[in-house]
Amino acid sequence: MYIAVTIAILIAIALGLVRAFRGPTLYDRIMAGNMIGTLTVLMVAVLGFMTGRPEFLDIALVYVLISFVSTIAVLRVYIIRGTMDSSSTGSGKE
Amino acid sequence: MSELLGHFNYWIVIILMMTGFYIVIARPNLIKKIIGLFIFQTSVFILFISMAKIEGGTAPIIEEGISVYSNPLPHVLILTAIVVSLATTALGLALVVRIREAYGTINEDDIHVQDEED
Amino acid sequence: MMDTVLDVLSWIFLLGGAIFLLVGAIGALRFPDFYTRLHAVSVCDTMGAGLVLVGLMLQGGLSLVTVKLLLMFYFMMFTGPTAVHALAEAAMQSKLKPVVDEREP
Amino acid sequence: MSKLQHAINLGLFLFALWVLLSGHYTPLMLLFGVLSTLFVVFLATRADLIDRETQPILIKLSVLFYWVWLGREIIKSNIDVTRRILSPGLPISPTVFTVRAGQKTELGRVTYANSITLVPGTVTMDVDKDVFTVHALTREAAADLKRGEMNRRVCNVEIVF
Amino acid sequence: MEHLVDIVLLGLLMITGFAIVRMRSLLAAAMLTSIYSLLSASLFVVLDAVDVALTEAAIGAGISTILLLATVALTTDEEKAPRHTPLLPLVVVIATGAALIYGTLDMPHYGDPAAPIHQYVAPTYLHDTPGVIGVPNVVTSVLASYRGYDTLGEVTVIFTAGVGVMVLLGYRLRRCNITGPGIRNLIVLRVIAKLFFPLILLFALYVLLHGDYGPGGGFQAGVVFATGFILYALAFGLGNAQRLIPRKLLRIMVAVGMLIYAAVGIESMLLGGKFLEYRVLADDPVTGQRLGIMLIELGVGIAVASVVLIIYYAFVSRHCQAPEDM
Repeated sequence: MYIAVTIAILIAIALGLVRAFRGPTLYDRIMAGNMIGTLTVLMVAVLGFMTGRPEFLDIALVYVLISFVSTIAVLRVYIIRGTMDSSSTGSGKE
Repeated sequence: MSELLGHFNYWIVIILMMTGFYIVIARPNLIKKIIGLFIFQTSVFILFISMAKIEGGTAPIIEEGISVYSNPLPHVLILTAIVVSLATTALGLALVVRIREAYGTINEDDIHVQDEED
Repeated sequence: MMDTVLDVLSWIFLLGGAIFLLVGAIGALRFPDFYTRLHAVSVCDTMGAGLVLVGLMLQGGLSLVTVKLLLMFYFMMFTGPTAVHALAEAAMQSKLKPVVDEREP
Repeated sequence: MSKLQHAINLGLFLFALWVLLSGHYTPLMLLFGVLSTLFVVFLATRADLIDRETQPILIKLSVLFYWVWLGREIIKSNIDVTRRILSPGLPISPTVFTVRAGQKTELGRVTYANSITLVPGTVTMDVDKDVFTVHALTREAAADLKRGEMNRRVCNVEIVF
Repeated sequence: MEHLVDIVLLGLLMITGFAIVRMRSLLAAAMLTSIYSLLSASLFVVLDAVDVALTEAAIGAGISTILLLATVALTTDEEKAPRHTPLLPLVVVIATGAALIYGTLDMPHYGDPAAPIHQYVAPTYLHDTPGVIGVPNVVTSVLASYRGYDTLGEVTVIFTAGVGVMVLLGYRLRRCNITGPGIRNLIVLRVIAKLFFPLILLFALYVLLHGDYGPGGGFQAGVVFATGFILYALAFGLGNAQRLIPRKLLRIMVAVGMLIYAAVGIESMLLGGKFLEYRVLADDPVTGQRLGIMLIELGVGIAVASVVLIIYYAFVSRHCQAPEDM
């Protein structure tokens, strides 16, 4: 049963990857990265239960904190200069 | 079939490694080269960790009632290697920043042209 | 008896969570522009993650494992919206125009 | 409450967290817990972070009621958004509008802004003092938010902070 | 069933790798690199390397991406097309790949317990660790005790790289007003950062001190600790962060971390053992081992946290310094 959830998460990650490839704006890619981060956290938690050693939840906890900080950092550190690539200043519509 | 699955991990690792290698040798952009190196490094990490895995084993943290553990030695090597990779990547990127300031470009082809002019 | 009930309940939660995660990912693909896609990500972050974590908590029972899952849940409910808000704000500041429905209601 | 009181509260909270995370209750580990807590509280004091907002004790009863209400809203709008994602015609009508937040404190406003974002179907795009710019997936979600029930409820719990 | 997850994750990694090759925008490539790193971190969990997964997630998906983006922001985003045809590189890559794949055919199968790698030192480590070292996490015992020399070397490399970045990029922050798009209004971030800053630091200390029992240790804790400060710097500005932890202090702390490590080694020599032979540190050899491991993990944690922060400061303060070159 855990495997069903894991497969669902893997499919969701694959869909997120498609979004990250297609963009079209930088923000879409950051958003996809953030979503894949959440999915990874859940997958690690489920995998811990699947292998029968759920005490490894520490890893998932670290992922939650790191993926949050890195999303914020990506937005702040890069966009500080205001140098957006031309594709991201468009309407964002495909 | 088991022959195929038995080496599947290693083959994918080699494909990843070659992807990184290709970026390093074919792309003139220095940041792209560093990304290529990053991919290469990560594939080496995966190679080592794949070798450490034992069928039916679990993480090498001793616990009552578990007898098969994966090999801890590659884990140790790779754990430190990851932190070292961060440090070296940072150094490489710092060099890229300085090259950009000195040459005004981070394209290797352009840098060669400028060097020849001097 | 009690165990079976809890087990079944936790499977329902886990599968429900998995479905919502998938729906969120599909939404992130189908929606027409960046801002609408954020709503799909919200589905993943709230319902998907929440249900999966509750399902795992039921499996964990009364133990430190459940406490850690609860902590993860708590963290996610704070970090998720903050990250989404930051994304929306940064996109808006860089003049990324949202697609707005112009039809009269 | 004085600053000292806040620091003590933060310390107690952090130590409780340590105990819950740790799972090893030897005297040595508990001693490490105390030392770590003291170190973190020291750093937080140095960072000038000790005030009411650092207090993670939002466990007062009325706040709990708010969370239950918010949870119900989240579930309702999740089901709504899910239906829209899965229906072939993609029946959405994105709108951007502003709402006024009635909260007095920063913490209250942030709670309101994050609650809006947490409910799928509405995302806070900008917080400018007490005017929030909100992006809604549908007109219905926008109308729902404009009715102001969430605003009122956050105002009510704000007094307890 | 773990095989299935393993295969799917590897497949996703491969697709991401190819996508990175094709991406012309460096920003997009950097974001994909972060996703690539997250995927490989979850692969490490599947392959039972929990300590490695913790490190990879903290470093690959976090700090590395931030640094890459900071560099892109300092240089340029668009990648020019290569001047040469990629034919020769392609031939070289395919030939190398084919040779390597031919080489794998002689390798033992994936997961084979009879593989030579599992026959020599690893069983000894696994068997002896509980009795001789007294910690359940074998990775920690090998890292800090059996292979203490190696780790000292690694810490030296990190130290050197930190010094190198400092020398290359300088370390003086020039104040400047940040303009342009971005998250301008920081209230939401500030309130959340106030709540999370102490939590992340406490969590880092927890990871440091529980490295004996579960995944964790000095390297991971150092990175998580630095992440806490990075969050602070993001929410309250680099200037405030540098008032909280000044550069001068960081420079001293890197050295202190290294010195703690080396001093433990020398102390054990003074007490009649060999370099880094912890069992002489206390009356009881097992207590000595645990004491030694704890101390060097502390040293590693301090050194890594300071180096990561130095690198972050160096890259981000460079941002403010040169507004005219864009």
